[in-house]
Amino acid sequence: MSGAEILLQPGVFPRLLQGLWVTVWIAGVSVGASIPVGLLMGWLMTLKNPVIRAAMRIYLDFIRIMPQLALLFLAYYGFARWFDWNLDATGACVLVFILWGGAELGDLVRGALQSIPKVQYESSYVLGLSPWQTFSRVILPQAVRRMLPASVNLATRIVKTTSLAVLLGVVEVIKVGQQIIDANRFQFPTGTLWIYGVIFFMYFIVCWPLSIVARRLEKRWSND
Amino acid sequence: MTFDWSFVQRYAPFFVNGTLMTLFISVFGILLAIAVGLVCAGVEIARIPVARQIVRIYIELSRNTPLLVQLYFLYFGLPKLGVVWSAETCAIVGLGFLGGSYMAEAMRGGLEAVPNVQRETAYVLGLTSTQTITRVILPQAVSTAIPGVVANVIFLFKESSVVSAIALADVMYMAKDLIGMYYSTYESLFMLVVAYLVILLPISIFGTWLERRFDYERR
Amino acid sequence: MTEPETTCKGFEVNHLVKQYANADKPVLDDISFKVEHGSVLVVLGPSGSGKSTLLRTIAGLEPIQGGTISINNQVIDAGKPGTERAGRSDRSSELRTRIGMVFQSYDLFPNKTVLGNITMAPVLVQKRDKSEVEAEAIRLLGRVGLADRKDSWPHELSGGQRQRVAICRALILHPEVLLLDEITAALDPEMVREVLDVVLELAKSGQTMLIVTHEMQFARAIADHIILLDGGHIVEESYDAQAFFEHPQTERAQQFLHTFEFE
Amino acid sequence: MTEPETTCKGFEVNHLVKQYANADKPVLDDISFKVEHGSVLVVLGPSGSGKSTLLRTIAGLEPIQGGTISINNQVIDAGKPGTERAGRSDRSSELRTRIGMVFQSYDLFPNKTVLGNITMAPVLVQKRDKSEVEAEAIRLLGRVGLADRKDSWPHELSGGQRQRVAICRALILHPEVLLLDEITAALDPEMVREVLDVVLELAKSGQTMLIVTHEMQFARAIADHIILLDGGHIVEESYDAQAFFEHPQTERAQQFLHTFEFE
Amino acid sequence: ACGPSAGTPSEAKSSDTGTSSSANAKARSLDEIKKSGKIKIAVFSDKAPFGYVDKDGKYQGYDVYFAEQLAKDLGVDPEYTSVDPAARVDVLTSNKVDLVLANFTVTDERKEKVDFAKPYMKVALGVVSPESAQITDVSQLDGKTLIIAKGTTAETWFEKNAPNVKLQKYDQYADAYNALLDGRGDAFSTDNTEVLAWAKSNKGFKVGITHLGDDDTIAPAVQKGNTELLNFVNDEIVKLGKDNFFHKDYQETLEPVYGNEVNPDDIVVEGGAV
Ligand SMILES: Nc1ncnc2c1ncn2[C@@H]1O[C@H](COP(=O)(O)OP(=O)(O)OP(=O)(O)O)[C@@H](O)[C@H]1O
Ligand SMILES: Nc1ncnc2c1ncn2[C@@H]1O[C@H](COP(=O)(O)OP(=O)(O)OP(=O)(O)O)[C@@H](O)[C@H]1O
Ligand SMILES: [Mg+2]
Ligand SMILES: [Mg+2]
Repeated sequence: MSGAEILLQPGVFPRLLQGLWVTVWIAGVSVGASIPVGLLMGWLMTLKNPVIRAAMRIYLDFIRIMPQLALLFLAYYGFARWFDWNLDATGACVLVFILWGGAELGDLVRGALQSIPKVQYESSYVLGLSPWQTFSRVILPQAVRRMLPASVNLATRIVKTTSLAVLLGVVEVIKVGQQIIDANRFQFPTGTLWIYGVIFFMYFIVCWPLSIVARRLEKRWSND
Repeated sequence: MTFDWSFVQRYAPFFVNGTLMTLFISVFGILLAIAVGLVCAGVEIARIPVARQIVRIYIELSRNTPLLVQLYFLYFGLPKLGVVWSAETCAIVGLGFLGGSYMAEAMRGGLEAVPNVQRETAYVLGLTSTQTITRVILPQAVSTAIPGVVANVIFLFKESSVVSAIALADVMYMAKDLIGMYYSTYESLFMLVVAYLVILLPISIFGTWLERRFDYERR
Repeated sequence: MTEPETTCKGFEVNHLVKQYANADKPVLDDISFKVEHGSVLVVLGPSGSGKSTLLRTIAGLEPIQGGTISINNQVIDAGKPGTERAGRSDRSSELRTRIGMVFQSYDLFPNKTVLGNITMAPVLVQKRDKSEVEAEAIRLLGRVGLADRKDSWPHELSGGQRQRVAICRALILHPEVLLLDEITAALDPEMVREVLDVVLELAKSGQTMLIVTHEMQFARAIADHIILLDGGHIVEESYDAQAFFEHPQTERAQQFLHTFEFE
Repeated sequence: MTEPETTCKGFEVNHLVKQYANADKPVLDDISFKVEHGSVLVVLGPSGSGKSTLLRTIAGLEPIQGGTISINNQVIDAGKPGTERAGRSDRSSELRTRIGMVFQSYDLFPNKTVLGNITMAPVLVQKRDKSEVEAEAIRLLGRVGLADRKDSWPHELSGGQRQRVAICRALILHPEVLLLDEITAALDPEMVREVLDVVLELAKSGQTMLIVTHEMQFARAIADHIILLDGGHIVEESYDAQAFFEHPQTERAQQFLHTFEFE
Repeated sequence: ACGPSAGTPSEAKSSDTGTSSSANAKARSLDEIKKSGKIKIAVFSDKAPFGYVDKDGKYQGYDVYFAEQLAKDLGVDPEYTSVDPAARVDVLTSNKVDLVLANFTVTDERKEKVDFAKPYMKVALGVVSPESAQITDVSQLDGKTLIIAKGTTAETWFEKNAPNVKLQKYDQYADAYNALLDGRGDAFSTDNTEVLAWAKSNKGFKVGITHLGDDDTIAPAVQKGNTELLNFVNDEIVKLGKDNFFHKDYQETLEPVYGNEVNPDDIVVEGGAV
């Protein structure tokens, strides 16, 4: 019997889509919340204060060196007990992705801010702009452009990494897939192949447009 | 709840084994990724007609899907087509499949960053095309590609933590196992963090050294 | 103010001292000169002699450690010793708009169109009416031959076009003095010409300017007044460009001018 | 070879035609000139007139669609129509070493020291003895005032120093003709001088050269022979630099030279 | 704000989101549960017929049947959280759920971490293997690979009592079964009820060992010290026992799978009395 028929079962696709929605929701919330966190982190990273500097360095390096899965476990099992912080699995995922996304985005913000030529600040000064006007009208818009392509790439990485949520028990697209595989394992023994195949392409369809956008932006803005 | 050092002592050997498994999978996976990356970068730079389109498609597929799903597909999906690979093979192939595209992009970036005037100068000086590639282009390409390649190596080491999902006994597997059996969450997570620091800190430091070593502008 | 007529209307620097942090001696050491209203001062000197530094201190971009800078007898910056590490001068926005500056690097804001670049400061800082400012911007663009490029983005312009826009951006604030620091150094010869023609035009219209340039032909043509900087001091000053270029008084000036001649 | 004395010893271009792919007309259209052995040709022309293209075709970097390029009457490249998309000329390594070229951008190999840059080609291509080559390299470095920098890395040098090393790298192959394409265009004035002094020195020592430059004073000082390119053609040619700069014959030349003069 | 949910309309994610923090990980009182109108229960979502999600995306199974009744008697709606076997202790200690009803075998180690209510089921371990290479005794497993799910009693038992068996551990039941189907191990061990049910519907597989280790009981679990809820659950079990509720549960959920091969009294525990 062809395993592909599993995909035609009533409810299979809608449920997978629902699962995908959870995936996208976690990624979306995480990316959304990472933006303010990242801006703040990025700003902190540009400060000269040695204590803040060192703290940010350690934070960033720790987040970079720890696998996301390890961070998820730390947040899910560790935090609740250490700090009496009651996070459900979804919450732990979102928290970790915000800490991670915030750190990576912060580094992008820092890089972008530091790459703005000094003469831009000087021109603004000479033209009489106030420091806030300089930052909001001149520096920030340029920094955003510079970091946007890399930030979109970061977003795809966050989407992909949501796949780890299943290992904490979040019922997202992979878990739904496993439930379907389990519920149909007598009728469709080869359903595994098809369900994982569909999930593979679902991720692809979410991430690919983002990759394309990132590449477009990079091309478009590389010349100025 | 207090921290149980004796538990850590008792189960540290498990984590040593887990670390070895992580190293085994990652090292071979990364070597495969580098090989795949070289081939793909070569195909793209040389603009080989059909192969180039295939490489593009491969890169898009690999970059835009999670390793966990790739592994599930290889491990649980392929047997339904009659292809049964061992968990180790799946993990290494999975890492190679994912990492290959990242490596390819880093290497292509390195090759493309060599200014055209370098090729022209080599031509005018009478160097043959082989001499131009080995003496002029590659050394410079390597220099620019290294930071990206090193970042990818660390990235792939980290990604390897998901192989525990296909029953490979890496460090992550050990941690989850001990939590599940003995509910020793603190101690297991502590050993997990230590294990990753032990693996990745030296690599990160070595990577920085390597970047410096090959940075002609800074050494 | 009811200053007697005899005092300087225009721009004046007195006993200016400027030292960078970690340096063992000042880059500018007791520099004094006046620029009459409507005249053009050309600052010459070898690389590293402090020409850019001089213009930057005048613009308020660098703190000064001694002396004063004044416009129409109003002191806008007075040196304080020990300020080597201080940031930019804390001049008011209004004061800053009275001195315009154009840099060597094409420093237009890449996130604004040509018109946006020119109109931003008058609208934000001088609170002028937007449509009036735009009308003036278009007039200025016409003067520098770029009337049709008002909606272009900086990256769509050649280097010469960008520098002309940068000049408009400075001019629209009606600065009492305009500082130009090697504005053609990064340009192709043809573009050099189109930019310098605009500057010559400005000089004729009576704009007070301080110009740093390596184009000797141009310097000779435009200068009402020349100073040659070296080792932190003014080594030669002249109000006659012809005379300066043909018969420099000091040995240092002869040597300097020789760099630009072959055989 | 027993060529009669009357034929040209030196370098010659005949009816050269060069068209880029996708262009509707040639950049260089029927260009012919000779450069006597030991003399210096300066190529002038506005931006985009094809000066760089001319030097690049001579160096073999661009395929040509018509005409011939020859050294000492030996044709080294002959045009073939329809080769717009072809790659570099397939000249032998030996032939390529007979023509040296230095580019505007500082094109030293960043992965080799100064000495490594200079000695690579003679050792690899001409199979010369390494120690002999190094000795000559050090001699050449001495000539351009860089004897003490042989072990430096390119990024440790100023732009002017890099260009002098690039000249040494070309000279060590003993090229019959040396092509210099705006080698000072990206340099500060003082560095311009130090590089051009080396080139003047070379001219005196009898090196055959083709030079593209925007430094008119320098062009006038060094040229034995001048061509002015425009619209794909040679619009004026002169064997008397003095006369060309003071009394250009064609209107185009007058107009071109005027770009470099003020008032 | 609520996270989105997938799989079932009846299942909603925990109502406190990731960033909101309660003062501590203390369990909710009965009153609080009633007031919120929802009781949070951890169940399996891929372990038919005890806890699984059916084709319509609804939670079903023996555990779920009981859970529905409990919630009804408490006057609230059940809110299910899908758990992996290994996570069952942690979801309680970190107060992610009020109650675990996920085929939770009572063991001494677990008793130290959570409080078990009276049992509603009893099991021993079983081992399922391909008919072609039947495993009928633990000694046959020496040097062979046994598939298990992490955090199950089977894992603990084999770790302790059969050091020569190579264990291949999966996070999820679905993965473990798939591994067995693909021939990645020689046998799979978990509660005998579970393997019996599975073998029945998978041709070519047979339960060679039906009874391994001690007879264990399965019971609901609550956070340690949450006596209020514990008492309520105990009272329920006693009360429901009077109506032979768990036999009815068996008929509804297990019988269609086990058929008449199994005697319900081997599995079902009524009124908490073993
Ligand atoms: N921010 C700084 N900190 C320390 N020293 C500086 C700084 N900027 C410039 N200097 C030093 O001050 C001296 C004068 O520099 P300045 O840029 O004013 O020279 P310049 O005359 O404009 O030279 P050029 O013709 O090369 O532009 C130089 O020795 C330079 O190294
Ligand atoms: N690779 C190329 N493909 C197509 N067209 C080209 C290419 N290189 C140059 N051109 C065109 O050929 C013409 C001549 O260019 P070239 O660089 O030779 O001019 P040039 O005289 O050296 O100018 P400049 O003084 O700016 O260096 C220009 O119109 C240019 O746009
Ligand atoms: Mg300067
Ligand atoms: Mg050119």
